[in-house]
Amino acid sequence: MNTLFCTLAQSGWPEPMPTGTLFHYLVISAAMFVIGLIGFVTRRNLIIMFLCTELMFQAAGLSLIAFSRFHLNHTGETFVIFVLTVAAAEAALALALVVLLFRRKESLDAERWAELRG
Amino acid sequence: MSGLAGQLAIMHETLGSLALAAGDAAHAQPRFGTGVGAKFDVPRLFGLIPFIPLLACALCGLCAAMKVKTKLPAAITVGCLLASFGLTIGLYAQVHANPGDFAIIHAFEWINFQWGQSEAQSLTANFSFYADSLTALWMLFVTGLATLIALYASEYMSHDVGQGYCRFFMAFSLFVFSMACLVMGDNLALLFLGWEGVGLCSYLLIGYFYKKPSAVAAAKKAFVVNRIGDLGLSLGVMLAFVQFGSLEYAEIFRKAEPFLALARDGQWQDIPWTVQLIPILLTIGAFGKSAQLPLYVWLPDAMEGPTPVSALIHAATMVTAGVYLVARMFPLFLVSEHALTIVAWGGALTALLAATIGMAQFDIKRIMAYSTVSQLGYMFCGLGVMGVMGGPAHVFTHAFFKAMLFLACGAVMHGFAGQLDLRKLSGLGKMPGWRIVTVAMFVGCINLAGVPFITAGFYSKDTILGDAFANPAMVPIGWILLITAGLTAYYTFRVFFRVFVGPAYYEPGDELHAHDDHSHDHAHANKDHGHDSHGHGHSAWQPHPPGWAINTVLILLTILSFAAIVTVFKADGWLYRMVTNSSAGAGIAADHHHKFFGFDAHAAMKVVSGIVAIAGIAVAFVLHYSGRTSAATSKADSLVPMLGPIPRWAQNKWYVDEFYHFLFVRPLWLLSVVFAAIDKVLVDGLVNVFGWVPKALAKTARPLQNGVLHDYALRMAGGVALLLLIIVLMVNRGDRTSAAASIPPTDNSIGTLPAAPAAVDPIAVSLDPIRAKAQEAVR
Amino acid sequence: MVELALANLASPALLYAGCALGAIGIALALPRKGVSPQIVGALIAGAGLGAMLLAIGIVNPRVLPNYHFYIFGFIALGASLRVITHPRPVYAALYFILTILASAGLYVLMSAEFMAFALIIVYAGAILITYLFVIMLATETPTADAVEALSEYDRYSREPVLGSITGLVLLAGLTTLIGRGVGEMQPASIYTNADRIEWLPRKVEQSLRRAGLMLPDEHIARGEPAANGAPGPLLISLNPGPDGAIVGSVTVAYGQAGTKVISSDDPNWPADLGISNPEGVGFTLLADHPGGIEVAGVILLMAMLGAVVLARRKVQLDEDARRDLMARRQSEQLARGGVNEPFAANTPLAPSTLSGNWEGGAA
Amino acid sequence: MNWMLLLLLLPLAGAALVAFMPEKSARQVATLVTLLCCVPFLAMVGQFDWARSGVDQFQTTAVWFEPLGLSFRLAADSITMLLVGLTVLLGPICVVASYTAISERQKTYYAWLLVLQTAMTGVFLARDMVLFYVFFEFTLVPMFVLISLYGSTNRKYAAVKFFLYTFTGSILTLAGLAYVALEAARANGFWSFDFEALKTAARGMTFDQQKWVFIALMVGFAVKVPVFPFHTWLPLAHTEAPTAGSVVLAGVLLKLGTYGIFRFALQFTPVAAYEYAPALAVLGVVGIIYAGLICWVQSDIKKLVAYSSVSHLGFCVIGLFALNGVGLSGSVMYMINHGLSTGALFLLIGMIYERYHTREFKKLGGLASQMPVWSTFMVFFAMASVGLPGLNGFISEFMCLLGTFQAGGTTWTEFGMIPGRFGDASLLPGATFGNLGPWFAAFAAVGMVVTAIYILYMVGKIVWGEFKAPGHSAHAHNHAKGHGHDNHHGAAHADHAHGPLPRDLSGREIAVLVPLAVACLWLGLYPSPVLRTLEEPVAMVVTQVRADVLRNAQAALPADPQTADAHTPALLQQAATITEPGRR
Repeated sequence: MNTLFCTLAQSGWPEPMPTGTLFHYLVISAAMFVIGLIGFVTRRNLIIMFLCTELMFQAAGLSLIAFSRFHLNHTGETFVIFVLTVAAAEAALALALVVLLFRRKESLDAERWAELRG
Repeated sequence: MSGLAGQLAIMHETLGSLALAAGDAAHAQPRFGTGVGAKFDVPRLFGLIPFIPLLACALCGLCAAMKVKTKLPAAITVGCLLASFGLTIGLYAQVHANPGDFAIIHAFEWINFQWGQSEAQSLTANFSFYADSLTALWMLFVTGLATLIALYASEYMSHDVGQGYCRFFMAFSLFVFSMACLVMGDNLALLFLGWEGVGLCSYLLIGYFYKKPSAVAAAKKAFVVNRIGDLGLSLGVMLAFVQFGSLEYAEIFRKAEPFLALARDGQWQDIPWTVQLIPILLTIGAFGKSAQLPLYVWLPDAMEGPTPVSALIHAATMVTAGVYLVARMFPLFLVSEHALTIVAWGGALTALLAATIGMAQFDIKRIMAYSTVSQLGYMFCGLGVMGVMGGPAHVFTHAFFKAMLFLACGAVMHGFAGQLDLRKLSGLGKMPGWRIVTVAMFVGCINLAGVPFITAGFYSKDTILGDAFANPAMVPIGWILLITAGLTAYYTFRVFFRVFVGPAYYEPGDELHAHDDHSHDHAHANKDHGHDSHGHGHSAWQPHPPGWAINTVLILLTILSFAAIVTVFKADGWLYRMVTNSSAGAGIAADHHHKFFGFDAHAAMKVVSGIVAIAGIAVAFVLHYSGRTSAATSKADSLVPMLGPIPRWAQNKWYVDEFYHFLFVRPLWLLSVVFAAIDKVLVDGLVNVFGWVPKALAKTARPLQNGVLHDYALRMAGGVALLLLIIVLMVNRGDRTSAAASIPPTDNSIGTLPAAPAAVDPIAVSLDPIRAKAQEAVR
Repeated sequence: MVELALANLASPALLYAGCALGAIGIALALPRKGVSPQIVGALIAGAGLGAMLLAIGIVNPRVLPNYHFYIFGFIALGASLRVITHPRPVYAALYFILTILASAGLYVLMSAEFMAFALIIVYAGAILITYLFVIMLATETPTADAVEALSEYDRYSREPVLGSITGLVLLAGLTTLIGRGVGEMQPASIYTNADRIEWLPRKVEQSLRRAGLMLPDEHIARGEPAANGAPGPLLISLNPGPDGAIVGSVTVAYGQAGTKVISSDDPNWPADLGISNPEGVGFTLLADHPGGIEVAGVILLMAMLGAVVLARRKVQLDEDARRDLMARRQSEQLARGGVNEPFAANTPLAPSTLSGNWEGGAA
Repeated sequence: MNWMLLLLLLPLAGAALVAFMPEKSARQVATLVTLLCCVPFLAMVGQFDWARSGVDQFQTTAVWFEPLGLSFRLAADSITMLLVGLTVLLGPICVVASYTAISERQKTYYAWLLVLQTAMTGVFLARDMVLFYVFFEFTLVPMFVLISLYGSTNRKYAAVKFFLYTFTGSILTLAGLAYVALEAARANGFWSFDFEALKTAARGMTFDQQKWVFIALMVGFAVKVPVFPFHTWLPLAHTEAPTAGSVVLAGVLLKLGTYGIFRFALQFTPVAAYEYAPALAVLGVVGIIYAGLICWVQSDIKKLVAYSSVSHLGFCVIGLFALNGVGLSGSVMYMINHGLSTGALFLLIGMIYERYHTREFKKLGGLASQMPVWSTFMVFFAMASVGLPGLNGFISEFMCLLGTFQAGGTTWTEFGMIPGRFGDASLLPGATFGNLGPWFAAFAAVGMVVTAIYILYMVGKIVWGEFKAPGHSAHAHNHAKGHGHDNHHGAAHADHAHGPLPRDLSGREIAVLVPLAVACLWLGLYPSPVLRTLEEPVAMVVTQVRADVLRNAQAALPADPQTADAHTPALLQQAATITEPGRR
């Protein structure tokens, strides 16, 4: 604890706004990804499941930005644009499908769509 | 017939032309050698002898295909067989001109295979024919009798014109071809071809009336039992090949020469075991084909076939193939210490057993069948006691009179709608049209019974008996044969006295074989059979006596069976020379001068066996002729109770069939059932278990594929997590193994994975142990 | 050294403890049968996050982010936790917007201003609104007495514990691997793309003018014209310097033929001359990944077409779904004690919000 | 003109043609194509240098995939020629035999049949291991389709079992071959799958390596043959397959196994083959008797014949492992002969099935009276199957047995025969190099009797006896008892003929059977020309095996002969006794 406080003091907090390490952002990203994953795995509402995938996209985007920042170029950011593109496309299609599925079953329960069982 | 006459002429011409040593000629000259002389050439024309019948077979097949509804097949067969017989006489003349020598007629290559330089690396068995006097002897009566019987059959089988007629003559011709191959083949493989070929024809002809289950069963039995014998024969052939490096007689005999020398001196221990085994294996084959104990059971059943077939195949020719084999391979039998003893004892026991069964039968054809078995036993004895001549001589004489007996029986059967029961026929001699049959039957019976001095059968049988008593080791066999001779005389004349003399009486059989089996045939229109005589009940039924063909053949055979006396009358006569000038003459015992109660065995037998025969006939006369008033009963019936169950046992063939069925057929069948069950449950079950393993695995894994997205995702995530965990562990291990200090804790790089432990190509890694092992093994 | 040892020892333990706490928290917070203490769960998860961040701090105390990072991080993760734990899809979507906003904050922290705003516009503005529409479109027909009733599938989540454990393992693995290096972030001013300032002569010109280095009648000079008569290149020679600042020179032409060279050594040289974030992104996007843009365009087009096709599809209610629906309505009727009129097997269903579609007849 | 290539491509092109032709003309096209296949084959026969029958001729090589040394390599020696001849002969027969049997989905059927012919021909012609294996496995696909689409009631199960069983076995074969290829690549420094290269490499392996390669090879081939415990797929597949499928299966597909043994097991791993010959021969002998006895209790005719295949191929296997000239050539002859006679039996049974829709012994009988021509053929081919001399079966069976008998083995003593490794040279002068012996031959020869039992059982049941067929057994029986009106009996039965088929065989069916019958007769009465062509290849194999075994044994021979005691492998003791080929 002592160490922590020492380091906090040394860091010149709150100035001059150090960005922190890549690790920090990646941990946030990983945590967000895992939350999204857990959500996808556990929630049964199709729409929330898609939201969870968006969360995972978001986590990926965060880490891309972090890497972009780390490497001091814009490629990562560019890829976030593509992630956004894919997310948008996915949202459009997936939501259309969700609507279709809902019309079929009058339910959004993913467990009811188990026809593909082996 | 001119052929036969020619044969006789030649025979007379050459009587006594051979120089023989003084003394009792039959066993005067002790000789141990292969009996094979030099090779001489004959025209290849004689190679056609077997193939003319084959041509007949093909033509009959053509007739069958063309649906010929005349007697054309019979004509073809008779003609071809006659031609074959003519050629045989020509061959005989050639052989006769070169006594003791042999000729080889090469027809074409059959098996000719050479895969190396040494002798063991070549296998030669061609369609080549070996001609010496033994061949000529056999071929003379095979083709001669076949011609006659084909003629007989042309009438006998006339119900079947347009039906099985072609089939019959096809098989008949094929039989002659096979028999010719058997007899004439110059190698054991060709002999085997003939051997199995006659078996096939026998099968086809026994099963000729294929709608009768008994005929089918009999045919099958004949084939299978013969196959058991053939198994022994084929093993013998193979052993002979491996022993002597060849399948050809000439070569085998040449190679056996040294062993013969050893055998002459009694040095059995110097003769390899394997050589001594060959004749024993061959004996199995011979016993199968010639219906000897323990493989005789098929022959009586074989009487299901048409009578001409019984006469030709199952009495005169095919069944003597075993005798031929022993005679042909006699040099090999001589080098085996026990083979001839086995032959002799097998023959003697069969002779006795068959005679006892024959005494108790009522079916005359069956009696004849058992007498055939019995007489074949005699023939084997004749060879087994090292008398050489007796066996073939008896074959020769027996061929004529037994064929005649069968043909006479066949005439009866033909005329009385299949009736063969001697209790339902009586006094045929008194009926119109049956005289020739009766005479033929009588002649056959006196031959079979061995009535002294006037019958050929007497002389040949007497030779065997004399040889048996002359051989000190075989005296018990002599006694057995003597008893059998008496029994033979009894049951032979039992038939004669019951059926052909006495009060005239008949009951027609249930149905003619042919009519039974071809009820929809077109033979009803045939004039020979009187269309009106069928289908209107038995009251109007009349027996129809034989026609010209049957009568002619019977007359000819009667003449021939008397004529055969000439060949055996003298102990050193024509037959003796025919036999001894071949490989069968390989060994004649020097010391066979055992006395029969102080008399010369041969001379004594002439008297003793004659007495025995007469006695047997007398008993038959008393029991079955004198005072018999009805067909069904005789004085013998009163004797039956006194003997207890023995007559019943004998009538049931001593239950040998049942015994075999119980001992072999049933267990084998059960074994098959067990095997089938094992195959289904164990062998296939094991395979299915292997099939089930993945199935079961799949079944356990299948719930994983439940179609629920979450579970898939969860498993995917879990998999990723697991992989990650593995990577983490690997990385940690790598950290630990590599110097931890070398990586500063504040390295600016994002943790690169440590290098793989040893960068080598994975195939090399995975295979390295094998390679190392291999190298080790090389070292 | 003591600190280092402690860091080495404590950080993995703390890290993993944080992961575990987070997982426990999520597991608690997820909706399920029985009690689902969402606040407790959220607190535990927050504690876990704190533990993790603490652990990171211990590993390398020299480089700590400022408090904005912690605020945005906590908001982002907290909101995402709510996204997955909130039973109502609408709220989940709204929380997701919050996540987006917090993420955008983090983007800004990392000097990705363009992406931060793009994110807010595209995600919060477009995608999430679509989500909201769909959520409203695809809600079960409300029944008379239970307008606000949650669907069964919203109320109960599936295997929260198993999912959390998987997440725990994954997160632990990820953080372990991530933590193998610290990756300190350099100041954002030294973006390597700064050399592309040459491609922006107008920006240089404006900057120089603003700084008073270029007079209104001056303009950047050009080199010799090419042989075919094309104008020669602009004479700008600027490069990122060692400390991130732009160094180099610009040749300026004035009058008829007069030129002068403005060097970065000039004390008036504008300090803010450089490539801004949107400019950098734009360059990268257009110069380095033009194919990607095409692909993205195609993807979007396809998605649009697909969405149109799918939306126009007419579907019928499944047999089993119809049966379920009927049974449900029947039981509801019974529960209401209303008129006991069971549906005949083949009675068409009462038109619902989507009835037009499932009676359409097209398969 | 590359006739081999034409022989491969012609059926394939025919299959494509059939696929695009109207349903009606499928069979005509297939017939034409299969008949046309005779042309390239006859051309090959004409061009083949029979004086050098052991040498691969018409060598054709096209690079396929250079880095791995794969090549499209074809060639033919006399054994290949014989087996290809069998395939070409059976091709049109199968097609023509299916005219009436297959009425639905004809295009698929004939197309696959043609593809199958290509695959089978390819197996025999291939001289590149991978090519061989591709063809070898590819035979399964058409056969699978034929069984599973056109079979009887239980066809799916049979097809799957056939496919999986043989495929599983072949995978081990592939492993063995791949290992050999790897060894060859190690030795040569480059990849090559050429048979000759592989053979050289494989023969250079140690006994330990050879052992495992041999076992791996044998598993696949033994399943294919099938050797005794691996046979259960065969009766099932045969019973369920359509007639032509059974014919091809019995005629050619089973021969792939024996051919594989001959080409690979014996030539690649001679020492192991020699060492394990007794084990394999025991399996062969057990199979002969065991399967033969099982035949006897079958209730289905086709199953009986199927089991008889197992029994018959036991002879083939022991002949192969006799490892001497007579045995090997007998085996090769057996491959041909079994294809002819058993194929014909399947055809005959198929003809019955088409007429009476049953194959049960219980429901059939006495067909001789109704179908004399059929019965004639039946008896003929049954006899060929029994191994009657004068017909083809005998030659091969006898040679297999004789070869086995000759093949060393078995010590003979005064006290009896003790199965041992080598015979006493003085006692059996005609014994050749080999590891079997009289005992094996003696037990195998028992199969002759067993064969007779079950074949005659079959013939007796269905050919002879009172006519009996589904639906009119009682009728026939009554009439047989009567007297007067029986003339119409035969005519009445004509009405019972099913469909377009006449009561007895049609001209087409006779035309199908006659070539087989002629071939049976020819090979039975005049096999000499065929045997001659086998002399050289067989001698080559034997020489190789012998040389390898001796080399191996001598290499392992201890320096001090005194140390050679009971623990010394039998091989060593033999090495001391062998001095020259053949006559020892």
